[in-house]
Amino acid sequence: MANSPDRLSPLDELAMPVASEGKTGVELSERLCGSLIQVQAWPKTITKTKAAITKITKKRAAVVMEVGPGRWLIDDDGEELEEELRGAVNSKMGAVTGLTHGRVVVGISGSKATWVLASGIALDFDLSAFAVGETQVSHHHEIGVTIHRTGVDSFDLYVFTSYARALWGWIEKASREVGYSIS
Amino acid sequence: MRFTCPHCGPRDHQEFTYRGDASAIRPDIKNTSIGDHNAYVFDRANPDGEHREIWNHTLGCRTHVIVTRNTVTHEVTVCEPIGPFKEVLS
Amino acid sequence: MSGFRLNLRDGVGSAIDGDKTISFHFDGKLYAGHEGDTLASALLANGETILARSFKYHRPRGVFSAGSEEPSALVTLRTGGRTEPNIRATEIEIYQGLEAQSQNRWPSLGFDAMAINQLAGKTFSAGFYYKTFMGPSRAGHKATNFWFFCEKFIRRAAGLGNGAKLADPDHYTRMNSFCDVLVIGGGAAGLAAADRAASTGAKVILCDERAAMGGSLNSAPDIIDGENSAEWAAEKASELADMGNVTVLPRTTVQSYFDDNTLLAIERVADHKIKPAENEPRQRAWNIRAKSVVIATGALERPIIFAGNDRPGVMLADAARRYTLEYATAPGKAVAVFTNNDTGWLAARDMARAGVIITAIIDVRSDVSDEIHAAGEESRATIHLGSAVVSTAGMRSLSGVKIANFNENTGEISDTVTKISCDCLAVSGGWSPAFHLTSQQGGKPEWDSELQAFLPGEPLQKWHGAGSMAGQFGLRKAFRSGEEAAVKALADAGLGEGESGVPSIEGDVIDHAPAPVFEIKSGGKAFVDLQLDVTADDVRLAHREGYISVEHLKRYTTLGMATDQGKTSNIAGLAIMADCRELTIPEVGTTRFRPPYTPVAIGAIAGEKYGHLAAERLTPMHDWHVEYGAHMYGNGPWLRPESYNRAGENVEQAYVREARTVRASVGIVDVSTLGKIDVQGPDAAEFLNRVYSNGFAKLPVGKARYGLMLREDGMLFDDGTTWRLDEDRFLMTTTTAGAGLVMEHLEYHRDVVWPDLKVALTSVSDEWAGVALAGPKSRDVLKACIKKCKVDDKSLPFMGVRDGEIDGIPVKIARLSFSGEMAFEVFCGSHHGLALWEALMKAGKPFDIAPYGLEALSTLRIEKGHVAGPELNGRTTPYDLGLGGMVSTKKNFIGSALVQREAFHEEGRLQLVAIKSLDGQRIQGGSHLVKGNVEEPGRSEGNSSSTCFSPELNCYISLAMLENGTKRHGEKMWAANPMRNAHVAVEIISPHMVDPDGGRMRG
Amino acid sequence: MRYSALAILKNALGGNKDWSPAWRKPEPKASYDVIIIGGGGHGLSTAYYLASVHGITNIAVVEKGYLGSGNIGRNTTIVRSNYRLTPNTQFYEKSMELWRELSHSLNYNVMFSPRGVLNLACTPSQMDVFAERGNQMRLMGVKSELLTRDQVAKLNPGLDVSGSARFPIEGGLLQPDAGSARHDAVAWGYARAADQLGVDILENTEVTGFLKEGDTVVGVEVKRGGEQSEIRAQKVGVAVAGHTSRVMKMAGVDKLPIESTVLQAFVSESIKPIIPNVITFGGGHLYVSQSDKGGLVFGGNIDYYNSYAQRGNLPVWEEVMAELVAMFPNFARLRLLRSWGGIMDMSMDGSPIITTGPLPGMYLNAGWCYGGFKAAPASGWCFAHTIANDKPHDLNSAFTLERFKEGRPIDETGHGPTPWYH
Repeated sequence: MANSPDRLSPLDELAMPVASEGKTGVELSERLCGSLIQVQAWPKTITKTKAAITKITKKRAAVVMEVGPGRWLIDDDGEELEEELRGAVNSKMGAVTGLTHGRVVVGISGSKATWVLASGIALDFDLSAFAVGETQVSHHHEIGVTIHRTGVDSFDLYVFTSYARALWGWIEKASREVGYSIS
Repeated sequence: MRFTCPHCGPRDHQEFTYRGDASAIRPDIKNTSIGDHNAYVFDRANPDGEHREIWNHTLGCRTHVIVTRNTVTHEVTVCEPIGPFKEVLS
Repeated sequence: MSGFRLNLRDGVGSAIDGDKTISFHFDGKLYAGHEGDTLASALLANGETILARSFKYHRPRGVFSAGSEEPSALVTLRTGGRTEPNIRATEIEIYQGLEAQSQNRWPSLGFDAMAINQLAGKTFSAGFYYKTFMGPSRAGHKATNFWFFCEKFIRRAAGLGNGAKLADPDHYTRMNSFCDVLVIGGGAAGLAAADRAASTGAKVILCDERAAMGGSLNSAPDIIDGENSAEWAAEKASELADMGNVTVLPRTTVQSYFDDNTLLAIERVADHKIKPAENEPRQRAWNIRAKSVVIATGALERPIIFAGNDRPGVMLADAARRYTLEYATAPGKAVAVFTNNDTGWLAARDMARAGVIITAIIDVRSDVSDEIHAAGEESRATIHLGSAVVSTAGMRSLSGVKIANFNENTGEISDTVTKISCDCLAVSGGWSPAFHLTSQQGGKPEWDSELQAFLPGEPLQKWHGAGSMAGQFGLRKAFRSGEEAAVKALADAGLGEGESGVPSIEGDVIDHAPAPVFEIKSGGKAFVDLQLDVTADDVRLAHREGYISVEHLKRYTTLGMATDQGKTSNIAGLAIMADCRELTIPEVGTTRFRPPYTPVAIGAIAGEKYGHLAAERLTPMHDWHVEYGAHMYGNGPWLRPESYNRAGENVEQAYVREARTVRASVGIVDVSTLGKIDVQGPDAAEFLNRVYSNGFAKLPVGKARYGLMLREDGMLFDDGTTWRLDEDRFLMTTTTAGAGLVMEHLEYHRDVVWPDLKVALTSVSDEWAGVALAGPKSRDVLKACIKKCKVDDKSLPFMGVRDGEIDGIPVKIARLSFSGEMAFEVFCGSHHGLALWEALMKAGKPFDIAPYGLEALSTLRIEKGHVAGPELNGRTTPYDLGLGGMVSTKKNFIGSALVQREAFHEEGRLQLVAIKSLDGQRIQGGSHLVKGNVEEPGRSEGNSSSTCFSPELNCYISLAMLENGTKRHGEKMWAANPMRNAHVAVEIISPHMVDPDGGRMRG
Repeated sequence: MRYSALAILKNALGGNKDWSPAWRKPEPKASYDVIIIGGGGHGLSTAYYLASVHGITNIAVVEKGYLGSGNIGRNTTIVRSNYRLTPNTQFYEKSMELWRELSHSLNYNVMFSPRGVLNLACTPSQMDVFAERGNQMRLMGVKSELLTRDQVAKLNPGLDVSGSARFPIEGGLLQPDAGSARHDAVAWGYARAADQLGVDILENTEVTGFLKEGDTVVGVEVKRGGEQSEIRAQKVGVAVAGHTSRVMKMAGVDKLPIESTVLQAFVSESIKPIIPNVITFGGGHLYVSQSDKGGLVFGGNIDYYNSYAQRGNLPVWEEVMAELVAMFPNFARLRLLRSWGGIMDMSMDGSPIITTGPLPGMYLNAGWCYGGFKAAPASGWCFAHTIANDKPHDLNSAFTLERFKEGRPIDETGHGPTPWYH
């Protein structure tokens, strides 16, 4: 694994850093996860599986997102997460699926972040409905997106790799009205 | 219309995919009766009024819900989970 | 009528800025107005009277209202791709450089040759077209042809303005919004509701269709909290806008009320400018989900119908008043008022106070209150009680009216008439609450006989009416009902009651109830629908001919079907029908209002999707394909290479070359678009065994199997290979097109049908990039680059699955063949997809590897007789396609019961065959198999499904579906394609045209 | 009174005082030979053909609202027969034949306008599918042409035919003599003609139950002006489209292969002629034409869920408008005037049912999905034949109620028994 060549994001060239001209309502960014692993517990093993996950993730800076009943998506910088989770969660407990290559993360932050997102996503971004640290699974047009709120005005959007350019296009277009930069 | 997904909370109905009348129950896997399968596939009460129907939250958590909805007024009275996680989500 | 600009002063000209002059063109002529003017107010102030022509008779039309209910003053705005026909001059705010044209006239607005239509007035009555143009009295197609001939001329005469010929250069956007309380309408009631709701900290959205909040406050003479009412409203609106929890949206019309309090509002972001600023949308669609709604949309004044009522200069009384007070524009030099209620009198007084000369007040009632009489006297008008306007005079616009004594109980008119000179007649026939939004939902309006108006009736959703929309007329009631509605809305949202802020009000106490007089029957053309020229006599004719239900009335006469949707005309039409039928108005009933409230730009509803219809899905190798000359082809959401045309090659030459390379050496194709589903869990094998028609329970680890899925009705659903990666773990592949549907199909059965099975289903279509290497040299290519895996026949047998590494990239290799050649599918993490592709291209270079596209892929599988999308068309069974052997009889699965039905096994079914061209002609797509020659082809016995030139057979071939086809190999038929002028001699052959015993792929 | 240009002139001179009602408003008799439930396009045409072709005139058409209050007055008025499967092609072509004669037969101008129906294709494979369909039509004697992109562009200058469009137009399938008609006029014309042949049209008369002797249907119970009464009949035909399940339930038929959904339709403001044909979009699901009054009349997919509400929801609005402006970017500033909904009787294969039964004395006409308007003449013609002869005509012999369970679907789209996808 360690020797594998660099991974290429579909946004590699699109998301080149750009400073905004004039006002900057949002700042956009793009990254790939070191690991992005989904764990699906069975109905009766949710607690046990969650504990197994926590044991592994607490020693790293991993982000654990609940994306369905007994289902978590875990984002970590390291590349070994899948192996570790597979070791900890056997098929009697649940299923481990690697999605590291299946998603690209689009970051959006700034005072107009919720304005830009709400132009395409039918979620209530009010903090009372979507708190910092929470994850919501929804869609931007026909593109499924997992949205993780990393701060009051900042979000990570986990988008399917094949749709990453399409989503980027939407977000960039919506950002023009408020001004944007790319970091 | 807005449905309350037992996992994700209230969402627009366009996040969900319609799967039809919840009263159509597939015969057991051991059942080989053509008549029973025909009834499951083709017979619909199609009521004007309360209708229990299955929707998949495809653009969300992808779990199924049974929505009780009035087909005349579109008023939704219940959104309940169905599937392996039924108890967990209830 | 000839209006003029009044002196601006306190309370006169509240909407305009007298210091800012704006110039604009109407029909090529230069005019000046003030900032804040509408096109209508500016043209009125410039003394213009005729702005438009009507639909049917091309009669001159002036300004009738001062808002979105306008039926008459329609113009075409802007030019080129921004051309907008049928814009209401009463709504458009003028901007520097505005260009507007009058429409539906030829050659000019002043002289319209089409006005000759009105000479034939009585023949052009309702139902005219239904009764004629049926052609010569000989049955047959000639009749149709005659109408078709006439229709061309009729169509040209109809319509209003011209649409743009060019694409709209502007863009649109959307905002998804959530709130506790949506307040619709920023008048007194709406401001009160928003204020009260906001006081609790609730999330509030306040919309108003006009540029400024305030509604009737902007022209009310009242003093609110010691201030001029317009100023009070402006301050209140800005106070609200400054609150963090309130969004105030001017120029925003709530157009449609959908289920579960989902509403569509359109914000006209830049329509008051010559064009949007850079990156600014023209309009924004607000999709609002509100926990509760306060509807404070006010009421619309309606006219009284009388002969000659369409003459420019006749306008609604409140409109005349608003032009005076908001726009400092006198609607005429001498204004008469004709009314059946008190508000007409107050309009006269308010106009007089602003300096407008009121010549007469004509009221159908024989008695009014002392206060109202005093108001009339203050206006210095002559007062005519118990009187009615019976006709109007004027060349093209109004110069005077005739009035007669009128008995409000019997409707009788005296013979003696009095002439009154006036260039504007301000008419008030009472007020109709604007409950359009609640009616859209199916709410049943209720008649209020006191107000002589329909009220919204019982709510079907969480909304609360306030102000005149709810029958609460007058400012005091508006404020009070606004707050009351807010309290109820707050309760819906689970919030407290908030604080009351009803201001003090000094002003008139107004009785809005009119006398129940809707029409003055004095003979002559009396117009009910001013835009479509529907007269009171048309309504009576509809009655005579039996079109008496309100819907028939509307549809037969077109009453209320114009661009104003009858906002000011509906009640009068109902009243006349009620009179004919000797029923009351509520007994006649009313039609349902349909969304939108006012016409909405189609681009605005499309929103951000204008110019951006659907997302494209791209594989990791997309850029490579484009760089190497592939023509990309839309395949559902995906873009895929059709063929990699070399210089001078057409598509056919390219795909034939590509396919030949595969058969001769090795080709490489991007199969990343295949659906891929991770199936895991202790019951995964059992689940697959129920899903596929063939057995999967005993598939060994490290092996793949081709599987068929049926629908429950026994028809073929999808196919693909599924790889067993581990005891409890499978990687399923599906067709590209079927991926989404298969996923939903599996999830449905897992969740709803067999929830006891422990199976996790995850789409991994995006996780894995896929490449297929096919051809006799494919193994050599792999050998040259693969590590950590052997690919000889023993180590990797046919249908085997192994892990390996290429150029440091972890891969999964499955030995599968779609082409019939030795072939491998190589999967890797999709962020490595391009690197893998390039590594294989490099390793394949010594073997003359060539990339191939969809066309070659299709050619290879056709030659092999593999079915794909065109054969899996939802009408075929496994037996039809020769796949009966894959229908297990030893287990039950989805479709196993119904696939056994007799009809699926009868004679005459279409079955899969192949055909080959016998005469060298191309078998083109869409051919049908017939027995006859080109002159008499006979009936279709089947059709070609997938066609290509076969490099292997060196002729044109096709897969085909043919009645009893399996038994007809060797038969000669014709592939008829009259649409493409082809009739090709073909032979029916077996679909397995290449290597039928499979030696090449197994070897 | 016969309608003609002369009659119009004469009446105009007389102040239009002498026109008589287009149809009577009779009181119901105690019994009829045939009762047709449903005063829409199909019910009225059935009555007309029973009277005019089969000589059965002792008929009542029972309509719960005003005549033509259902889908006949709520559709996008498209008339065509461009079908792929033989039972459909021949049935709809019969309808075309009747359409061509209709204004004359009824002495009522239904404004049938054969302006051409053009289906646009966005990929070469879609062109092949259209060729396959067009060839089927040709082989059955129906006119059809395959047009290139240039030919399509020439017919409709506003179309975005650029290769850069998300769904670039490849060409199209044209049925040159298909087109549109004035929907209400069809209902009124059939009503007037049937009335003149003696048919009683009973408006505002709601069927509340069936009279049965054993299993045999022998009449209906009705509510009329608040009063309940019974009307007996030898034969009772049901032609109530979206309300089929509701009405059949009263007869004791609890389940059918039909689900009701709402289809929305849209009309823009009137403008001068801008598109000559009826056009459908290949990159999605959209159909548009321009009415004689100048409004663009258009629609798209159904709202995908069971519904008896004559109104739909926002997602379909967005989808339909987006597709319309993708096809015609010059329409973006034209304005939507009005939208409405009709209740569609979606069958399990997307094709109709015209049959005897399912109970003795009863006849069923249903399953029109959203293609019922163009079918109205042939549907009535075949249903009349079926009722008069107690067996189907060849043209509707495939449209049985049993075909679904037997495994003989007539499935144009291939979507199978998921009615909301047809």
